[in-house]
Amino acid sequence: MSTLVALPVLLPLLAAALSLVAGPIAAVQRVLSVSVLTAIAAVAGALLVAADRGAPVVLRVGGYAPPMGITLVADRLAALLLLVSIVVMLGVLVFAIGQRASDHGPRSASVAFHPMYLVLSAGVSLAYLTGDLFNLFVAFEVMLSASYVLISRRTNAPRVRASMTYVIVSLTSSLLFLTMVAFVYAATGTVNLADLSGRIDALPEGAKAGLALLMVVVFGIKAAVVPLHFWLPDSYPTAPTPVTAVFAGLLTKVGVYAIIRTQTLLFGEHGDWAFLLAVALLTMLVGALGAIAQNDLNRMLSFLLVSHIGYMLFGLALFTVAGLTGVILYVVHHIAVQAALFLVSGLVTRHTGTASLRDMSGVARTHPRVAALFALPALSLAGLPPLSGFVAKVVLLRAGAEVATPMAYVVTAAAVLTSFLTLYAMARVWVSAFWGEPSPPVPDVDPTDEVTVGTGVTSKPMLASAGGVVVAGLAVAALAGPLSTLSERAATDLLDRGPYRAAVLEGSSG
Amino acid sequence: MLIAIAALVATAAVLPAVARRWGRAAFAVGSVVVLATLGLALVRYTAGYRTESLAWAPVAGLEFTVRLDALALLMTVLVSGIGAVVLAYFTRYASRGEEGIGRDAAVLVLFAGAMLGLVLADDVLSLYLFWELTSICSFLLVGGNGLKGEARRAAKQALLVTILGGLAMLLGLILLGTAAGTFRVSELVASPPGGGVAVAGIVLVLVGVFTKSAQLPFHPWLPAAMVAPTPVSAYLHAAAMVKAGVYLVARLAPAFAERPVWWVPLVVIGLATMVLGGWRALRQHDLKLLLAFGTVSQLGFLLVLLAVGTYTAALAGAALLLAHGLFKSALFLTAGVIDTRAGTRDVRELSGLGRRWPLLAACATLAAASMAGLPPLVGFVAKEAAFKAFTHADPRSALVLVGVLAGSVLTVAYTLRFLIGAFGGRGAEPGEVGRPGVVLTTAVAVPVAASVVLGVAPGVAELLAGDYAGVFGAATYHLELWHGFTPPLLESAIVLAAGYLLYRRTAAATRAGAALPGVLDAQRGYRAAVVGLEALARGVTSRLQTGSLPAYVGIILVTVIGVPAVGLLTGPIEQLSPRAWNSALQLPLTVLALAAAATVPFARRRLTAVLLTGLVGYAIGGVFLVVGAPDLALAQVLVETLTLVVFVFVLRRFPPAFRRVERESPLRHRTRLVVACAGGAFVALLTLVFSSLRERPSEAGAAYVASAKDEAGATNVVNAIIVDFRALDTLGEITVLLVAATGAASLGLAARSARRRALPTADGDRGQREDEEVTA
Amino acid sequence: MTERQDWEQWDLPTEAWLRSERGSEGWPRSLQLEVTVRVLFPTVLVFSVYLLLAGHHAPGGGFSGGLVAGLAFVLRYVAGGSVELASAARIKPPAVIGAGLSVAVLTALVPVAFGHPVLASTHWEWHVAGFGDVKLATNLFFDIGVYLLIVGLVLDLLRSLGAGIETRDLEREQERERRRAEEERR
Amino acid sequence: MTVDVTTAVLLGGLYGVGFYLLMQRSLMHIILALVILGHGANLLLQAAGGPPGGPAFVGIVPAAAMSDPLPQALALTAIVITFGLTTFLLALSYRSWVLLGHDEVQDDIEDHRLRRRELGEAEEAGR
Repeated sequence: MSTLVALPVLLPLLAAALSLVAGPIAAVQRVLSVSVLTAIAAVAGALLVAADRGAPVVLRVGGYAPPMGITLVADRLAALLLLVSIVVMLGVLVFAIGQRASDHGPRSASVAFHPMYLVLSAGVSLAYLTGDLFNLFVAFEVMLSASYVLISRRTNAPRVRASMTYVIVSLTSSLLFLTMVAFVYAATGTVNLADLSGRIDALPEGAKAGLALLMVVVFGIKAAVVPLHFWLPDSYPTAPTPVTAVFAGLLTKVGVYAIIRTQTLLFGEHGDWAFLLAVALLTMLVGALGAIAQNDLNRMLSFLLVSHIGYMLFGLALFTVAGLTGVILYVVHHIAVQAALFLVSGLVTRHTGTASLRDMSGVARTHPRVAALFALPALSLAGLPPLSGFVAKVVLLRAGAEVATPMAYVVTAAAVLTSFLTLYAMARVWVSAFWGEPSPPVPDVDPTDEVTVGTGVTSKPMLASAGGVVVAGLAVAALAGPLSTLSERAATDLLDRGPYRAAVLEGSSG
Repeated sequence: MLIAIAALVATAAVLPAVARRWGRAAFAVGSVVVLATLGLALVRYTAGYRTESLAWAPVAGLEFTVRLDALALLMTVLVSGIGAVVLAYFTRYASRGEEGIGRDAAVLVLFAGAMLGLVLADDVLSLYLFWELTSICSFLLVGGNGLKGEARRAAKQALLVTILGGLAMLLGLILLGTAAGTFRVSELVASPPGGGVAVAGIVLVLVGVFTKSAQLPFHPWLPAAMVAPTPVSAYLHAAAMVKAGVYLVARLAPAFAERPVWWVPLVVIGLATMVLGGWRALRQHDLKLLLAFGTVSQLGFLLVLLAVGTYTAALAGAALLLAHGLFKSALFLTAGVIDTRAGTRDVRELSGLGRRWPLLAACATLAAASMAGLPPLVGFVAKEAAFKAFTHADPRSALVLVGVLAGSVLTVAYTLRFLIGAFGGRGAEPGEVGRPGVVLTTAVAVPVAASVVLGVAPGVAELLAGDYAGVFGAATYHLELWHGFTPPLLESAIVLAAGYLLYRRTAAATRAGAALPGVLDAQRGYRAAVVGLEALARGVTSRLQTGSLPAYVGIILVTVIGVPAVGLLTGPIEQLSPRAWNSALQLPLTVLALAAAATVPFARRRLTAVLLTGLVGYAIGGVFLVVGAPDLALAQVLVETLTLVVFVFVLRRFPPAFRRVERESPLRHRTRLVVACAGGAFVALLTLVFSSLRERPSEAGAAYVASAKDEAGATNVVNAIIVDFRALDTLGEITVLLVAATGAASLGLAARSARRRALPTADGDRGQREDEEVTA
Repeated sequence: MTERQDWEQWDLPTEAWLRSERGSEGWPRSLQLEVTVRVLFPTVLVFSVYLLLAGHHAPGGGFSGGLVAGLAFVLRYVAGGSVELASAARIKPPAVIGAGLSVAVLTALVPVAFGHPVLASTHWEWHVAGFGDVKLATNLFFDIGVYLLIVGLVLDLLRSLGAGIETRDLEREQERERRRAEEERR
Repeated sequence: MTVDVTTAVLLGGLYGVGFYLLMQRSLMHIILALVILGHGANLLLQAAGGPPGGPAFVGIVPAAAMSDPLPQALALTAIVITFGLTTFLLALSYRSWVLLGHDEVQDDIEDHRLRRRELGEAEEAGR
């Protein structure tokens, strides 16, 4: 059983390596990527079942007990997020394959895309599963380095500028992460999370608070928390559609996951929750206002992404079982919905030839299916019932009301307001882009950018995979019952810390 | 009853397909299904059916609990009964082969399902769910095919206003539910929470009520929504959806009617809206707008009646709820007939329709009579009860009564305006007018007939209305056509007379009204709010989102330095007693590294800067060697060398010197300097602080030393860690190298492929060529 | 004043500091350098393998070994350009990199087949008469993967950033970009 | 296990210079900043192990006198990762040079457009 924990990391790496050895042969690459991701999704499902039945599934890599060896831990939270992430990655992969096939012909292959995508999935998996702070750093680097290559492929002038912003900010955050790891090691002499969890308790208050905030801030850069978010709307929107979708869906969530994991496991009730509440408030509102100010569809979605990170911080900052349940549900919902929105936005821009809301019109008339695919996740993001965003939002609002402090009330109200602002932005998109007389497609203005904009053709795989990701979001709502009880159990684990520590430190290997 | 909701949703899902196949028959199908739900409700109610539950997400408190009591059945009669009539009407209202039949039919039936869910829900969250669903249906129906700009704006306004209210209500309900410890409406009403939270909750719920039921100052969305097809207006914006707010007030009144925070806003806003809506209705030329403002006015009236929580007022409210649904839908449907068959609905252009369509005119007159409160119609019965409810000696009732009477006078006046405007006149050229047809006339006649029946036999209405009002106390009043010569009868007579007079003086009144200040124009308020929101968004975003990477990095650094520093200061900092150095050899290396690093910013040539940085690297390598880390030193030196090589590769293409930057503002430069110095000092300090926290050497480190030889078969412990104990790190690390190499290749070789692409190619497949190129 | 100017200009470029290929048909070759490097090349490679194998007991290991080997290829490239490099290594660098990672991942997975955890290692010792003790640890294979990958990395960098950039005619490239931008504006 | 002052000063200096260069517009400065910060972080990681001792070779140095091997291994990993990413960033800067004709980090165009509209031309000109 425990070997399974390593597979989501090792299989994609092996596949990426083999893909490089084999060279760019379309069929090989596609079969390899799709089958590996499918296999991992199955593994993640099995892990989730196992973790939910009993204790977290723990693998002591190399058979070395902590704190010597690295442990991989699939508890309920990690396994759940892994499953959702991989399913969404699979959907985006099919979209990318379809897009390439319809742009360049079915046999065209790219050297970098598939290996990098696989490496990205390995990095994401490792980030979820690892039980070691330094290994988490490595996981971030694996994930980010692959993302650098993905975002800077097929560069033209705007893209190279955007990827520059992205790469530089991410590298800065990585170095700060490394610095933070060094501080942690200096203070405690270990990098194993379960081991740390006990040792940090013994530190004096000031040092604990300093470390806790340092971790929030360092991971906050990746999670795009206000005021560390500025890079995101400047870099995501220009990337090719599948890349933006998977970045928006997953990478920020990995940052959020790191915040959740470290704050709950390492600091517990000592965390600085009032500070986080304030940050959550700012993140929600600044992001939502930013979205309203935009004219570019993708930029608007990017700002909304920032805004909704605030919800996740909100739930964490409440630091109750209900709050964390809400966060977990929200993350699950948001991974699927945000990725779906960017995919559909990609379809829209293909048809209209522009991402500018002022220049597009009447898509609902010309492409009703695309319009329907947009409407569902858009309403879900705005938290309208009966979609997934609604379920997650209700749990969060209830948790906020239960905490019953003035600050919690304020942020709860802000969450409702953010929901409205999101709807406002979405309604504007719908009215200006989807309704109205269809506008003629804007001709492809950038000859160097041969991939995303204005080719006008949407192949079946693209539509189907975008639809699949949308359905994944709907499934979150349909399965809200079991999902929410599962999230509640996961949230209880997070607050308890005991099972995790016991499983890692005392559990037998193998 | 859950099955009824599900059936409607399922029907909605198949109707587009039905419409593609059989056209307008889709409406008929919908009508039958909606009617069936009414039958089901009646059967179930008489069979003593009460509640039913379906869990969705129990952790979230989400479950579908339906409860069929008198109030719910009353609403169901409205929703399903009028829904069926409207859908039947739509079969002829829509032209054959018209685009959008499937969409309209589906959304209308979906709306019926949502509305049914709303009135049946006994769970606050599912109530909210259906509440918002009706808003979305309204958005889609008002917007239609989205081709008309006016329709788009109206749809957006209706959506934004009602959803904003809905969200406020959600928050309010959650506050109330959390305070009460239950999310069941019935339990909430049975044991309402108290305290400040409950006050906030009630206010928020009322915001939802006011937006949904188009009360001041949110009401403009309702007249704007009149761009929708008339059956939609009749159903959503007269009979059903706008009643949601009224319904919620009726539902919660037993719990909160005693509290001023509940009844004061409801009565004040309700009366103000009743008067203002009536006033505005009097000034309209468009029949639909006239009716829309009339609806606004009547909704205010209903809120007042249902808010105060006395038996008579509740009885009157419930009866008027029914009466209004019946007469207003009939009048809207009439307006629809006029619009489609006569080509206009402007009272200044209409003439002589009364003689052309006597049957329709008769029906409309009866409906209008009900609206004005004439016997023997249900409207009269309800209004009598309403007057009775406030004909008391206490000043509060008197004040309310004055408002209600004023509103009723206006109602009579605009009713006359409607009736005479639509059907009066001699009719100059009647030849151009088509026939209403049997279906349309019947659809108008059905609610009118119901109005008459309920007027003649008010006991039928009281079956439900009285049952509902019973929660406020014992029955002290009954709905009757004839109570004898009572004060309410006198009041009715005065209202009718005054209304007639006002109608005759409409022109003068309108002129007087024109002098009202524009501040009262709520539509302008909506526009100002939207413009203000957008301006706020742009203002905030343009100030924060500077687009400058150095600024972003600066902000990140300041946050990373500042925030943890504050955290650190929350606890005492222990005395630090560090050694000056561990090995004297460190000193020259440190000086070298610092000197080289500090010179880098001053370098004018790129190569100089790179070489200086390289020097820093070698010096650090030296430090590693001195402090007992030979492996690290070796790797550092080798990596530094290779880094220099790569730098030189790339630098070949850059001009040798850095571009001379124009003098930047001293402030900016100083800020940068301060941030950098603070950052450096912070890192140095934190290193000392954190490292002083640990007393003993790392246990993990000792464990590696102890087991390196036996477990990993290596005496070089660092190497053992890298290839064995922590090989997973290494695996990740070489993956990064793989990625870096692949990325560098795709970037470095992109220029070459770009050139190939620019050349004309035989097969024209540019992408494929590029990829071959990159692999080669 | 003059002093300040001196400080500002202390390292302004005065001469071209890198040999350029521009305007010539190929790399300006230096026979002396080429021959020296060719002689040095195998020696350095052998040293790199020593570092790889000795890593268990002395400073070194897959990284250092791989880097040293890589630097050997750098020398070949600097001495003779891409032509010289091509004669030293004929295989595609991405394949070498991929092979390196494959070896490492397989080393991680193989123990699973024997019922051990992922990345578990064992080691054996034999006594070979006349030669001494021979030790073999399975984690050596992991190190070999690292070594391969690093060599591949350096080769790939020489290909993309070394040869890829040098033979490009940058001016023409930029001229075309500029023209394209102008066309767009019109 | 307090770190000695000399190392702390060196770290402070490296981070300070790194931070300063990081906030520049020239891409080359930013890359050098990341390299210098990388040196700083690796040194910090190594120093986090505690006071130095002999090299960590079993059988050559007594276990008690060894320097902590774990942070060395971590630093080694970090060195290589930093190197890989630096090369990638260099390639990206080359690409940026080819496409944009300069190696300065420019402001985002959309942000700029919004700012110009909102805050007026005057302020932009004053910058």
